[in-house]
Amino acid sequence: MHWWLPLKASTFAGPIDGLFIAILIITGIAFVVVEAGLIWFIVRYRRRPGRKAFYTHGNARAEVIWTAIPAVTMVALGVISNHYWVQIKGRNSIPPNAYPIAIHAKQFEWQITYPGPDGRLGTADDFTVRNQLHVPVGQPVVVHLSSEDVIHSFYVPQLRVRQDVVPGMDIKAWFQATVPGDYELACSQLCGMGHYKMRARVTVHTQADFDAWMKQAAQAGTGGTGS
Amino acid sequence: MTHAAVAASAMRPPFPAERGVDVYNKKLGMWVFLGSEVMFFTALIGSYVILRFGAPGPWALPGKVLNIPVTAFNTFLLICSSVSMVKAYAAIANGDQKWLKIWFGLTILCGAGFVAVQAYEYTHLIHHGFLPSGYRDGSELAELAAANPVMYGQAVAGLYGSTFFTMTGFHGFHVTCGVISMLYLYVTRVLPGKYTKDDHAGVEVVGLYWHFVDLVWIILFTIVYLI
Amino acid sequence: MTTAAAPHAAPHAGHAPMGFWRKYIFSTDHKIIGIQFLFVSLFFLLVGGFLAMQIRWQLGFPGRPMPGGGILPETMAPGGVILPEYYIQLVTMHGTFMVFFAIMPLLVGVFANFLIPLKLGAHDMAFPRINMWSFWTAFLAGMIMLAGFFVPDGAARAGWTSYAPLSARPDLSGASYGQMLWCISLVCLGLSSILGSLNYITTVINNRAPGMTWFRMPLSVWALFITAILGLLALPVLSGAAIMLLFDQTIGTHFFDPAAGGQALLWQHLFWFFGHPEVYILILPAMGMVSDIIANGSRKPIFGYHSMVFAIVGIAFLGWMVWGHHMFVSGMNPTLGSTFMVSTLIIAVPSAIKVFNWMGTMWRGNLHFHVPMLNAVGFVAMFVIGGLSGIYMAATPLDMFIHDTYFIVAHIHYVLFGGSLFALFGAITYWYPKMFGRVMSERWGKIHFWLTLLFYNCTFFPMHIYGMGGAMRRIYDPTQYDFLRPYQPLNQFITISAFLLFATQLIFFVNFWWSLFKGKKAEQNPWHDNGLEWTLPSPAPHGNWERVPTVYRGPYEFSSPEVAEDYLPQTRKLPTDREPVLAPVAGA
Amino acid sequence: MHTAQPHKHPNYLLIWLYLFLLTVAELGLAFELPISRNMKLILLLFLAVWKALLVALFFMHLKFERWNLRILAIVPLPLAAILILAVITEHIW
Ligand code: HEA
Ligand code: HEA
Ligand code: CUA
Ligand SMILES: [Cu+2]
Repeated sequence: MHWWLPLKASTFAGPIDGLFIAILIITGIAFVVVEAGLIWFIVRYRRRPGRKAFYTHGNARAEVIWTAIPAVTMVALGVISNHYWVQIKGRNSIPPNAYPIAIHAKQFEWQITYPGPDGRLGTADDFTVRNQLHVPVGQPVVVHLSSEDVIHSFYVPQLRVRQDVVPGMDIKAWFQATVPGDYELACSQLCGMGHYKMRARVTVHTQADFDAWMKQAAQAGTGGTGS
Repeated sequence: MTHAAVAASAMRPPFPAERGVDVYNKKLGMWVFLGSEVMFFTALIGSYVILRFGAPGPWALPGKVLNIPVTAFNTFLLICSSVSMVKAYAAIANGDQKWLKIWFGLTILCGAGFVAVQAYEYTHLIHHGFLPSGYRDGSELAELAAANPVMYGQAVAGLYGSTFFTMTGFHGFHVTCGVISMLYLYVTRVLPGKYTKDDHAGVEVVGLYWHFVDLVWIILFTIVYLI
Repeated sequence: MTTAAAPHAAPHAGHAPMGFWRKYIFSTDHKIIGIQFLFVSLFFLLVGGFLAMQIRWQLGFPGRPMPGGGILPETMAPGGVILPEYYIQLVTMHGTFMVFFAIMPLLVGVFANFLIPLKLGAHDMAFPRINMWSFWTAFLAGMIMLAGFFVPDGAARAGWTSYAPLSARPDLSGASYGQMLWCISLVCLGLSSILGSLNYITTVINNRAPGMTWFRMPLSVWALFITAILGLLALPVLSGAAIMLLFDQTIGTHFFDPAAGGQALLWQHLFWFFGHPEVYILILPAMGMVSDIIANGSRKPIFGYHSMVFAIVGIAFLGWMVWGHHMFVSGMNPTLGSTFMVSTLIIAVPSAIKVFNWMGTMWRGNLHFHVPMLNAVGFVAMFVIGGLSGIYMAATPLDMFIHDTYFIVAHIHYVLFGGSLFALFGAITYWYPKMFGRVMSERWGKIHFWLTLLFYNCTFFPMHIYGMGGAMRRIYDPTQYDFLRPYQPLNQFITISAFLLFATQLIFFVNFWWSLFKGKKAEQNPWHDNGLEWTLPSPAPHGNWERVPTVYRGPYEFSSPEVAEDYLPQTRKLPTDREPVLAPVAGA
Repeated sequence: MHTAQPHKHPNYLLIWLYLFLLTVAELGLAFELPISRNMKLILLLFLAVWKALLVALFFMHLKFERWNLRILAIVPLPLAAILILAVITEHIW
């Protein structure tokens, strides 16, 4: 069991985990201030007979301070987050050289169409496999997401990437894996009673392995390596 | 009783109140209720606007499916009922029982007329094959649409039917509720002469509702029938 | 210009003794209606709790027969083993019952009804009969929702958010009648809330006692008033959306059906446009009542009363502009996402004002830890955790990772249990004497509080870690995933804590019922509070006041140097107090 | 005694005439005209809002009410606008 975020296996992991830690620090400070303050007050000011509380209706200066500090922090956080958000999901964020893969989700499986040896989708050498996502390491990959029936969600925790797959919409999402290995693609949007087992295996290959796999899978054709 | 005393006993909440917005409870309550009605129609009209804006094809041209002259007549009826409503209110505000009865009665008649015309419109449309789900297969409209897909908005007939029937249907429902409650007031309060120069909250409050329903229709007529 | 010499002695001769039915069932008395809401929504809280226990059993011990589960029909849990389709029903109905039928009516139905007239010095709500209907439609809505479990194919199973098109298509979700009942029930509930809100708003605006100016209203009333506005304007949107969904299911419309040009995201926009104001409906009244209780327990005026009011208004106002934070990865325009992120983050500011002002209130107080105060401080401590976890999700890139994971589930429960429910435990204990004329047991109240605090944190805190690991929500069997299997011991720990948490709630249950019949008789003002309701006998009589009281000051004058004792009721006239000027009320 | 200062009733029949004429104008716009579709749309919406305002201000007496009731009446409108505008941007980006 991990006590922390999962393995960082994509270029998104850096900013996202960094943001996580930054927010952890900000909220950690707020948390400690509040909880420690509460405990201190609880101990220090608990009722003693004969004592009267300090009669005051407030203090404008104090209130301005504790309004301004969160306000400034939040705006700064917003600006930083937006910087990464634009890189991850922004309109022009998808790298032009990204390797395209089409993923069609349906209750309850992932149909993954590879561009085949020519590297282009929509050509004759495309082939489709079920529940097996293979991507090369170090290369941006763009997934074209479509859905047959209801909303699903494309989620690979180690790659820190998630995108809902909405019927009637063509949505693209991109990522760039950095660590070869086996991961799991989870459907993370409730899509019916089989939602819990709508998973696919994700294999991040080295480029050489990927090419080899591609060659072999393209020969086997549609569903060749499906399970 | 003096004028002021009558007003006090009849109109005030039965207890002294802090100065609120200076209107009596029922009227304030009606305005507040109308606020929620605005949001209800926002959900319906907003969905229509959004669906139409994002529709995958052109909407049917005005007048192709819907009968504009009949509806224009209906609009006219509703405007008339609104003016007769306000005349009824002005009459009783001057203590004029006779004209209250006349104008109030006219309002009910116009309102009922509106519902009747709408019922006629619906049966007519359904007969020709326009349903909440779109054009009925094999119906007259379906054939026309097949011949003129653009003019009849064939690609989005389903959305057309859904939004048309839901919006006008709920408006019609509101009119019907209004007619029923006005009829109730007419029999129990107007005819027996229970409203007076100083006590006619019922007329004013039901009037507010009625004008609101008219106002919604003004918007609906424009965006559903004419655009 | 008349003075407070009330022009009207309460015309209450009309309140002849009534039979049982008129008095307790079809009552128009706001206090009875509040109490009706209390019983019914506590029942639904219990239902929601039972459902949660089944969820937890399945998650801790997937595939094992649930103790006592054998009594469930084959379609739900054959041999006590929960089926996947039953599991989603459990999650859906747990969320739905807790949000719509437990917490919302507990906060608004019970306390808006009970407190607004009492705290403002009115005889009743502005429209008592509408008020009665508001209760009965809510009751009907709850029954319709509950009926879902007993129809063919079972209850709704698209999550409490009912995302279309799953919810719109029986062939895809597997639930036909259940999903329709969900829609019908929420339309009824919407109607009930609108009727209620209309009453609360009118009453607050128009029916305040002489001298009860806007800025002398207790924060609980302020919060309930603003909540009523949120309810008034948010629920019709849900009703409208639910009606469209119902039409999609029944008469073949295509609002949310992408195949015919409908938009799946439209549902989400409408739902969350309602849904986010809804979560503030679920917290603002709690914040208001906690403010009252903390001032009382600290024996100090609330710190920064005006900014507390503006913070409530600010939260409510901003609450309308953040709904998109539930949809960052839904396929929504990412630029819109940026806007929603900023507005969401800004909400931390008014929330900060509230939290720090509560602390300011306790600072140099004379803290008196009666059970309501304990729960109120527990509220502050726990709500902060939930609120701060909201910041993680508000940051869009991070939300891409933690959206729809147990991190969200942890957030939900920290704000809703740690927030709303703790406040409710406090508020119920606090106003119990005024409702029933008896006091709840102090000792058992304390035991209940400490055990709840412990088991609650053991249950929900680990969910943050589980969510950080990437564990998805609404998953029937997490052991399906290799990367989740190592977390199973954690899940079992959560489950056991949850059972203990539930068991602890039975203390509250017993305390509640026992005190109802055997509790210590309450004095008129057991907490030495300043509010108007404490000038009435316990329980408060029908019609409240013979003669409406006059108000001379705000509600938080504790430890005022002007008097010897440490509280100064709002109605007590000191020699320096002037009679309020009462403007004549306009007639029709 | 309707409001604190009872107002004079406006000439309702005149407003009725206004509404009638505006409706006729709207109908005229529904025909094929030598103006662009967008122009037509704007004109139609303008006329609709005009009519709605007439009803609200005169028939519902908003013109003669105190400012706080007027505020109460328009509170929902910005919310409605926020919802529709935000969702529509979805299709423009
Ligand atoms: C009572 C209910 C309640 C409340 C009050 C809140 C309050 C907040 N919520 Fe929460 N939320 C829910 C109930 C609630 N939420 C529910 C039920 C869901 C899930 C729905 C579903 O999908 O099923 C949800 C989901 C949810 C999401 C969507 C997550 C996702 O699905 O991906 C987000 C994202 O931004 C969010 C954010 C926030 C924020 C920023 C606040 C803020 O209002 C919190 C502000 C408070 C504080 C910040 C703490 C106090 C302040 C200080 C101590 C000052 C110092 C602080 C700083 C400097 C940071 N919430
Ligand atoms: C107010 C809201 C509320 C409350 C109190 C709770 C309470 C609990 N919740 Fe719930 N939960 C939600 C709101 C709430 N939840 C929502 C909105 C969701 C999302 C649903 C969705 O995804 O669609 C959710 C989802 C959710 C999940 C995620 C399921 C999944 O995604 O697969 C889990 C899992 O552990 C869970 C567990 C629990 C547990 C163990 C409790 C325990 O705290 C329960 C303890 C028991 C009680 C609180 C009952 C006590 C009873 C009384 C005190 C009554 C006394 C009666 C009288 C005196 C008459 N909840
Ligand atoms: Cu597909 Cu969940
Ligand atoms: Cu939210």
